[in-house]
Amino acid sequence: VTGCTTGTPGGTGASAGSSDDSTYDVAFIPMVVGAPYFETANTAMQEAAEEIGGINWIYQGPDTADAAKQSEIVQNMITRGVDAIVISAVDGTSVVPVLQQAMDAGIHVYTWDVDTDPDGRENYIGIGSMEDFGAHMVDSLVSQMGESGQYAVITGSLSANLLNERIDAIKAYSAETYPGLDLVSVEGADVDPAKAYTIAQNLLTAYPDLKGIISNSSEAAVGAARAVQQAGKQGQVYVTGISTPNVMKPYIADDSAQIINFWDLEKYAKLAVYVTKDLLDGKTYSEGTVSGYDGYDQLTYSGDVLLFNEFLDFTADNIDEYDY
Amino acid sequence: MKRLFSRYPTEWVLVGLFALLFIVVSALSPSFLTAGNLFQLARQMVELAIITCGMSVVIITGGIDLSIGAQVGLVAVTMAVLVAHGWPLPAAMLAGLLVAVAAGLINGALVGVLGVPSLVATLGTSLAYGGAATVMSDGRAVSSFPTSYFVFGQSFVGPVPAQVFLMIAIVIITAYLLTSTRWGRHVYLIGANPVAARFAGIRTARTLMATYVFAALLAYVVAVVLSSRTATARVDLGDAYVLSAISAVVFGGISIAGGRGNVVGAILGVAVFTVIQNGLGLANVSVFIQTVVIGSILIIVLTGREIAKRVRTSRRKTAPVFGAITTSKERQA
Amino acid sequence: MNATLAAIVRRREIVIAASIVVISCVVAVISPQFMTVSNIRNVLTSNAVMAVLALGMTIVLVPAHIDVSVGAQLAVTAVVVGDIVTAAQTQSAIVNTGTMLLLGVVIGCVLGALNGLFVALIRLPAIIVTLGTSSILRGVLYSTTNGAWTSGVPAWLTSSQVDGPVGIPGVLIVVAVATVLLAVYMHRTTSGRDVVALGGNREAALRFGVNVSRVDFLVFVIMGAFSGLAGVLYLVQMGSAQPGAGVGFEMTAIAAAILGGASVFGGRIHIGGTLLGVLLLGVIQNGLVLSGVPVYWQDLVSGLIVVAAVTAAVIQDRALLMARLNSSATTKEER
Amino acid sequence: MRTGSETLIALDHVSKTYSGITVLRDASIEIRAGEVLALVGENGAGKSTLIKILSGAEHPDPGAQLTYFGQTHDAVDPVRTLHWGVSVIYQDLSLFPNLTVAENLGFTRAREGHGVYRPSAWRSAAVEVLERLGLDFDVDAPVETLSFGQQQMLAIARAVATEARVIVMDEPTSALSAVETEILYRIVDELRAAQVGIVFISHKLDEVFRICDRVMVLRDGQVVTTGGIPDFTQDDLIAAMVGRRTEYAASRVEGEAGEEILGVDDLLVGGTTQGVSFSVRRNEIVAITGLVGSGRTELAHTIFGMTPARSGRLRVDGKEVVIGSPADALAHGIGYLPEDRRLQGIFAGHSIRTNATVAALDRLVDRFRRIVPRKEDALVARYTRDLDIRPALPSADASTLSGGNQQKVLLARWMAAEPRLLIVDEPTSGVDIGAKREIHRLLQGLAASGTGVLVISSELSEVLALANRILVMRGGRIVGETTPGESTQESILTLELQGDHQ
Ligand SMILES: Nc1ncnc2c1ncn2[C@@H]1O[C@H](COP(=O)(O)OP(=O)(O)OP(=O)(O)O)[C@@H](O)[C@H]1O
Ligand SMILES: Nc1ncnc2c1ncn2[C@@H]1O[C@H](COP(=O)(O)OP(=O)(O)OP(=O)(O)O)[C@@H](O)[C@H]1O
Ligand SMILES: [Mg+2]
Ligand SMILES: [Mg+2]
Repeated sequence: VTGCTTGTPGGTGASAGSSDDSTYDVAFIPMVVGAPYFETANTAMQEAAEEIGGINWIYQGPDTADAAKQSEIVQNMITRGVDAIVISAVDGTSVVPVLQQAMDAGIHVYTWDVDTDPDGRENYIGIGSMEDFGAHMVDSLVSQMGESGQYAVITGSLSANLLNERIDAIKAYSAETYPGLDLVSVEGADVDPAKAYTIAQNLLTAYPDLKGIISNSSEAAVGAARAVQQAGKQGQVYVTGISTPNVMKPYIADDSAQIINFWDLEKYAKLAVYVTKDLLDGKTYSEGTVSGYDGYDQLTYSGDVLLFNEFLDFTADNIDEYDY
Repeated sequence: MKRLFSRYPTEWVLVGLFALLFIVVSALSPSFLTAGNLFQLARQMVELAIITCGMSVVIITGGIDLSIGAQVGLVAVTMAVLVAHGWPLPAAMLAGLLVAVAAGLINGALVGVLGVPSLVATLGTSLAYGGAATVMSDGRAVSSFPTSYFVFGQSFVGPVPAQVFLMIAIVIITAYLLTSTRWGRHVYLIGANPVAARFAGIRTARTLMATYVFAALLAYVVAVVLSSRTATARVDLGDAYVLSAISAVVFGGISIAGGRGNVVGAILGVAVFTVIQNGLGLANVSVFIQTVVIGSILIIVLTGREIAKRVRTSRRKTAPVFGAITTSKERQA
Repeated sequence: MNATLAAIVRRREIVIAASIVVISCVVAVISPQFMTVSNIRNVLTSNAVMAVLALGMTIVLVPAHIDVSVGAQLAVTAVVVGDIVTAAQTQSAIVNTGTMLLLGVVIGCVLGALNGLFVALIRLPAIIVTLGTSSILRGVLYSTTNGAWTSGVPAWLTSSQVDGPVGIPGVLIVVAVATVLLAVYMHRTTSGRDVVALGGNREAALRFGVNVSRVDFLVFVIMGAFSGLAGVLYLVQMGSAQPGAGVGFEMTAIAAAILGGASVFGGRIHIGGTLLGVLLLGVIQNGLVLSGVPVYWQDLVSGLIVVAAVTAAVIQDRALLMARLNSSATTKEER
Repeated sequence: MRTGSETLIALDHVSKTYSGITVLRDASIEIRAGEVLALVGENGAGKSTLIKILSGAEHPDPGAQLTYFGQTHDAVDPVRTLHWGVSVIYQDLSLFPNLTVAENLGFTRAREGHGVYRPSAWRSAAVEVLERLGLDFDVDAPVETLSFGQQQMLAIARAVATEARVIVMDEPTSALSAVETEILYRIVDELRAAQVGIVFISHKLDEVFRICDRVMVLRDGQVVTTGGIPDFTQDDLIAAMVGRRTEYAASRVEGEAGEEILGVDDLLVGGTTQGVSFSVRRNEIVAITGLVGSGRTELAHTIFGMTPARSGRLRVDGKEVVIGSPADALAHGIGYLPEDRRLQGIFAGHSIRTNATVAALDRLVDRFRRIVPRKEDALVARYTRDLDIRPALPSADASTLSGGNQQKVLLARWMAAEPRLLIVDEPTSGVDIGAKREIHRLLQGLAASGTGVLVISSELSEVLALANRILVMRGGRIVGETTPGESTQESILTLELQGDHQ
């Protein structure tokens, strides 16, 4: 695997219309603003931009995770003539046409966290492979409930591609690795913890032998843990999966939820800024220098994809160390 | 001129507001007032404007169509799934058209023939249409369209995005239908007083069916433009437009109780919203502040208009004709 | 005797109740868990928030208004009360729960009064005002919290969902009290009659001494109080609150009220119908999961059920009108 | 004039301007205890407006002097006048359709209570009031299920029930038949005896002469004359109202009726078990009369396709037809002028033009189905002229017209549709005497030109003046048929009441 380059050769400050030539205007476009995940990420990114200097980190996204709205924001960024766009795509294909427009306009496009089709961007900075993470989620649950028994998945919006891919990974891995596991149901709760709660309650009722719930979105975990807590089923039903630390602390504390599969979000977010800066500066990566950043020792780099690879599970032991 | 003003007070307020916003936003962001961005702006309006045309007509009849967004998703997903199954594009697009017509007919039949309150009827069908699309696509984005399809949402006539012309044509056609045809007249009168409309020999059921089918056809157009622009079909493709369209409609002076207002006002409403979103976005104002601005403008502008009206007529304390309208609706059997 | 029976059968509530029964029977056949005490209790408690919102909406709909800001009002209340209660970290349960409920109601009233002012004094259409305030409230809430959740709500507050006098969940008692208060207000006070009269004929209400502006204002304050109450119940139920809480709840609340017999054109009041409307939607959601309908099919199925139920209700309304026409002429002839 | 009795209310220098148009000019009115004051004038003269100002529902232009029960006020509102004992029967009735009869009756009195609503108390009070007035309604029925005439009686009952000191009646008898009108007269007499001051607005001059003590004539917003009833003749009043003397010659279309246009066979109306059968022929005016609630309107609704028939057959031009909706009826050349013009007729917020042409749009469109403004304007202009609609401003909002002018707009709607059979339900309700003659003349003209006309009317003089044949209904059935030549008001009334079959 050879080190790869930025999209444009000699790309120092191809700053299309930025007012101050010495700094890069970089637009970070999350799937949705106002979600704790992206807010936390943005805060960390701003910090990193501050640390590095020379980057004006712009945060602008749709108020609902809507692909068309996200495209419009990309368009606005083209108009503003930023130097680069870092995007977490609502879905991998619908923003591609507009991202291509951006690249045509000389703007560098990188994806962070959620990738698009490769022809929509130059580089992708991601957490790790979906298969690995799905497997990790299943393993976490198995570590609690054991290798056999019924479990269910509660996801967010049914039309969220990222979540759907994760479900596929979960299904594939558990079917292959743990034949004793029985996925009784997949339910969708949108981004509404109250709905997730009701659904979790219903699942507990419908499947009295249910032993585990995997959460596939922050809201789902809260709802599931709350349902287990209310039903007093701690120790009988295990809740693991995606969420963020702060909202889950009370549930981890009273054993209504056990493991939150996550990653060090702040660190992961900062990576995006470091990498963006380097790419904009025209730096070329080779295997050796990928992990050139302090503390990032598990980065892997293949083609135009850079992976963070550090999964982090929050459990009763460590969750109090994180505050977001 | 004066007559023109007194006949369309809301529209003129909106034009004024639009101009004012233009100035403010240009000052806030240097990149706003560039030819490129103005075309961009027009392009960003397209889908909402077309949806708003359909919503306007439905709201003028005194109804509402919450399922328009789901229809967009359903049509787009139908076409994409059929293409993925190897259908030729024209056949898939025809099938999408039929699906749209069917969706409109179902809404129209529920509201017009059975007399189900449109709000619940279309909330229900919205779930059902969205659900059907979810079943077809397993909730996934489908990107099976051939590149030839992208002409509908990604092509340009000179520097102008092609769909802008489509939007202009649809707005003109809608305005024409509403103001100059028998159907348009009936649409207004059903909204003003459905009971009297029946007594006047208007085929209310048929007219309402046509209305909901009209809205569905525009949803179809939006589905094509949007899925072509984004090269993808998704269940939730049109969801974001429903509430915005309703806001634009009421902002533009169409009475939610039906019977009054015109589509041009609603489109001006769309323009105002788009300028705010585009301009403030360019000026790097957070979406949430944009939301606050839009909400405030909605209230402030209409409050200003209302107070001005009251000062003008200096009529005190009466609640004109509203009661009469309310009671007439009640007896809609 | 027969007449009273007939009158009962003709009530709007019957159709919705019948729909609930039919769905329940189907689900009960598929899933033995459905007809268990704990499930029924779950269905009731998890719809408490919606019940409170829909009750408030019923009143707003009577004078032909509408309030689409209730979801945002709920979120504001839940977040503010949540922040206060987590900051205060007091211990004694019963008094404090009451205080929090009261606090929620007060916050809700203030938010409702804001809507009410514009509707009653400026006479803007309610849909515009509430669309506007909804955007404003959400925008402000997100901007101030940056989307952060309020969590760590103490157990004394959240536990009142399950605990309660004589084993009845606390939230249900709140719903019951709210229902009774509302019913008494609407059916046993002249002020409540004023609201209904206003919905029947606004102009006449004005002429017969109803203070129309006051009524308009009042219904929005009442709605606000109910949203505030719902906000606290949400907090109690979830143990956390976020600025996105209650998104879309307004539509469900409106739909439930209309299912129950309310009309967007005003003048109709069916408090029991509203509760049944909420229950119907709740049972559908519960039944879909319990009977194992795959998630991708759930929206389709619930959409079809909603359409079927409301159509049945409308057809029954029409039959009722015809029956009344016929019976009135008959009695005249008999005389 | 009976007594030089005490003045209860006096309004002076009352003017009212609606967006530039003056509808009242320096008018004055004086209401005295124990006296019935008639207020007459053409449609749009300003009668209802004066009454709304009296009750405080509308505010006069500055400069008015308002004295109520000896106290002068700058401004009044409905709540206060109601409280002082001013009770108004508005022209639009102002009932609450969604409340029951008992709730409507109790509504005003409840305002004096302590905020507690006791349905049982309201109910028994309502029963008592209705009994006292000799009315029998189901007190638990929602008002929207009552016929228009019944609603009018209810509005009267409500006004009387408040024990007011001044009662204003704005055209209380417009949809009442002879029997109910008698009840009203009796009530008025009782009130007068109880020293209540009464204002009685009516277009029926015989009624004015029968029960009123004093009369005041409004023309174009000004008081033109006022004085004791004995000092006037009907012709004097008419002259004062219209500003000149007019002749009225009811010229019934005599001669042979043509072939049948509408045939009704055994149509079941309402809950009856016996069908209705009759026919209407070309060049013929057939009148249907009966008491309030006798089912005339329901019959018309059934023919017009508004309510489904339970059984029976309809023939149009000898061919059996199925009419499932008013649109079908219109397609078969049947028009219907409804009795409740506010709910079933006028499109509030829409222009006179739009209101008048809605049923005739088919003839106003070009090849591209565009409504041709020129044709539309011409049609409106013609009927504005023929019917003397005021203001003659096609773009004016129809709901701001006076009651009588709204009625004329609706009539224009149906005449413009050029039906072969026109059913008119209380066609002259609320219409002034000049316009009434005009409408009669137009209906006769329609019949003369070959249209079949079916008139539903409670006013026996109208029926006798217009019709070639008279059908009398009772309880949803036709109980008698007669001709003007062989009957009198009394004989028809007897039929209405007793309904013996021939
Ligand atoms: N809200 C309004 N806006 C504009 N004009 C109005 C309004 N209300 C009434 N008018 C006008 O005032 C005039 C007087 O109306 P009013 O109802 O007092 O007449 P009226 O004497 O009661 O007639 P009728 O016998 O037909 O009932 C009419 O020309 C009418 O068009
Ligand atoms: N919309 C309605 N809903 C329910 N009942 C009605 C309705 N309209 C009429 N009725 C009932 O049908 C009966 C016949 O009424 P209809 O209106 O046909 O009588 P009518 O002879 O025209 O009397 P009126 O002079 O009062 O109009 C009445 O007793 C009334 O209670
Ligand atoms: Mg009048
Ligand atoms: Mg009648």
